[in-house]
Amino acid sequence: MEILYLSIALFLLLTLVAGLWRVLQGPTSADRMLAAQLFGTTAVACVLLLAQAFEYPPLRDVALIFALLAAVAAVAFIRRAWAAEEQNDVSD
Amino acid sequence: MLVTEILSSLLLIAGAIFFLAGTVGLLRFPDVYTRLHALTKADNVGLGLVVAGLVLQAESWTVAGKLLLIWLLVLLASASIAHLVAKAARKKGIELWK
Amino acid sequence: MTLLQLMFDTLLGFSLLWLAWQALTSPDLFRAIVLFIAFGLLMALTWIRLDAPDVAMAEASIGAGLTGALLLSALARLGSKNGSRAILEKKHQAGSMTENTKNQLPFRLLLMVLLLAVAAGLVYVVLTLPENIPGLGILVEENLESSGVSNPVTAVLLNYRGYDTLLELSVLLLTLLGVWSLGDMTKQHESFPGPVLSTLSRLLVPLLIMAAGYLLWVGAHAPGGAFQAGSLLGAAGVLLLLAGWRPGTRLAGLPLRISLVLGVAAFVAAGMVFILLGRQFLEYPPSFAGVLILLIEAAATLSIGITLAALFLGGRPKFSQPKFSRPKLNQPKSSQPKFRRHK
Amino acid sequence: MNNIYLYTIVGMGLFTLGLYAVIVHAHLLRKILAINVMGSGVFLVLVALAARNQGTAPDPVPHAMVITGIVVAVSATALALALMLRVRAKTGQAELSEESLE
Repeated sequence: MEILYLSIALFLLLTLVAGLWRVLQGPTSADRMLAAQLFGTTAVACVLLLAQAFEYPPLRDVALIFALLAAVAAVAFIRRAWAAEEQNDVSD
Repeated sequence: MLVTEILSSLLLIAGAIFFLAGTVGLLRFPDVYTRLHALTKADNVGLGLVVAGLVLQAESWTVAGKLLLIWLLVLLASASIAHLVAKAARKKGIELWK
Repeated sequence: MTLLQLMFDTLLGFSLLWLAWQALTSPDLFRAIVLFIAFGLLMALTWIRLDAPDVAMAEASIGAGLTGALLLSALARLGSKNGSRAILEKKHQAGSMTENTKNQLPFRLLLMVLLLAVAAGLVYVVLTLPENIPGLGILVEENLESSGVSNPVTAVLLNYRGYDTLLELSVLLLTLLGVWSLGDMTKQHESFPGPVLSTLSRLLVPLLIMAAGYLLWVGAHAPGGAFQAGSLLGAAGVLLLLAGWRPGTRLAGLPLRISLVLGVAAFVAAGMVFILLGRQFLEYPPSFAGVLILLIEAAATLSIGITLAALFLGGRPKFSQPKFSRPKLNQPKSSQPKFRRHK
Repeated sequence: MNNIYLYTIVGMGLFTLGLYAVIVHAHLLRKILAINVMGSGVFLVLVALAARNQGTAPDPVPHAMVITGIVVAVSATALALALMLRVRAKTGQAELSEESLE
């Protein structure tokens, strides 16, 4: 089973790295931020699998923190960075 | 191999496939709204299946509860963010792909 | 098994380097920040692989959460002054940089050579470090029983190297004083948060506070502790601020200041009491140490959380703003004068 | 273990990359990011070396240092960002130009 957990964790890391292409490509800032949101979820799954593979329960707390903070950066994006862009568009 | 092990392996693999589908959607779909659609599948179903697979292996009810809590938190975050991004994108006038 | 681990580590290591490179060279600042957030996520995975779950928790809440929010908010303020010119400037600058590169080729070459020398020196020093020296780990393990806690990292932070932690809390306080001395917080034009965001913050903030309490408690015997708990509290504060909440007159005065210095004050007080009882500064008697550490940690958690949230505000909170005088989230929509509705 | 040295080298690479970017880029926000990358590199080397003794638990002292380091780094970043916004408010730009160096 450990081999399955680790292979899936590795696979998830690969999908995360592939998703970076969307961050580089854009085109809008929302696309980039959404990719970062997906990375957060992928990281949660990855950490949970590692916790199971190494039989190390405290790692689940790390995943819990990831899950709790999944929204903070994205909310900052929507409320601040993107809102500022909007104002710029209006002023132009 | 126990039945639960086979079942949880299948769930984990299915979860990984959903993550793959989410990433492919993120890379291949044409605009921000369709990408949101792909993304929430990975968030909700992909992580849900992975969590379900791990819950079957959990050593106690507290562990299972914590895993479910993590999934619910990610659900809450991703659903809200998807809604907020889509709303903001509409307001900014990003057009729908036809 | 080991092959899989090696593949995981190699992929992670190369992704870290590649992400850092992309984040530091990307012409678009927003893209650089998103890449930096992803970098923080991967750093947290790296700490897990290096068997440092305490560090992974701190990185997960700060590197992947708070730093991103701070950078995005600063970018918004940077861009909002002169319209989108700031963003165009960046693109222009990136374009002109290639010209600069041509002009400054000798300089760049010299820089590359010097940096390669630095890197080679670092590699040489690290690879020639003696293997299998015991380090301080054994000392920590031997004295763990008298420290009052069973998580060695907490024992180091709050007991053996209490001086360091005390001074680090002071640094945190000093940076906040620095930010406050730069001026009052700027007025942000915020739209009405809307039902989804306020529901999200109403659900998440209590959970964040509970999780902070949980981490503070388990920190005595498992990964966790004051710094991780404090950064969760800080995230809760940031979320509240983003949802439109502002500290009112009553909160932003003395209560805010007291909670900011509480951590340092509790630490110093605990140290002083034991000086009077004929011990060294910050030397705790083993029988009290557990309780004492929990108390100091609780005070420190509160201070760290509130300091981080106040840092996010980016300036000294203004007191005389009648607009923000009622710090309540659960007012009915109709009686909410503090948000400007965007059409 | 091999991965210890892998991560040590990645850490030193991050430090060097960050140093390069601090020197080369004129924009202050980029300099702040670069300093953060440098810091992460240092943390990585510290924690990787803490785990290099095989068969024993990693040394907790560097872990404790890195935890406080991360918190101090984020507060220093906040101060740097506030300074950057102040520079921007005073001079109208957030970059170090040739003139401002003289």
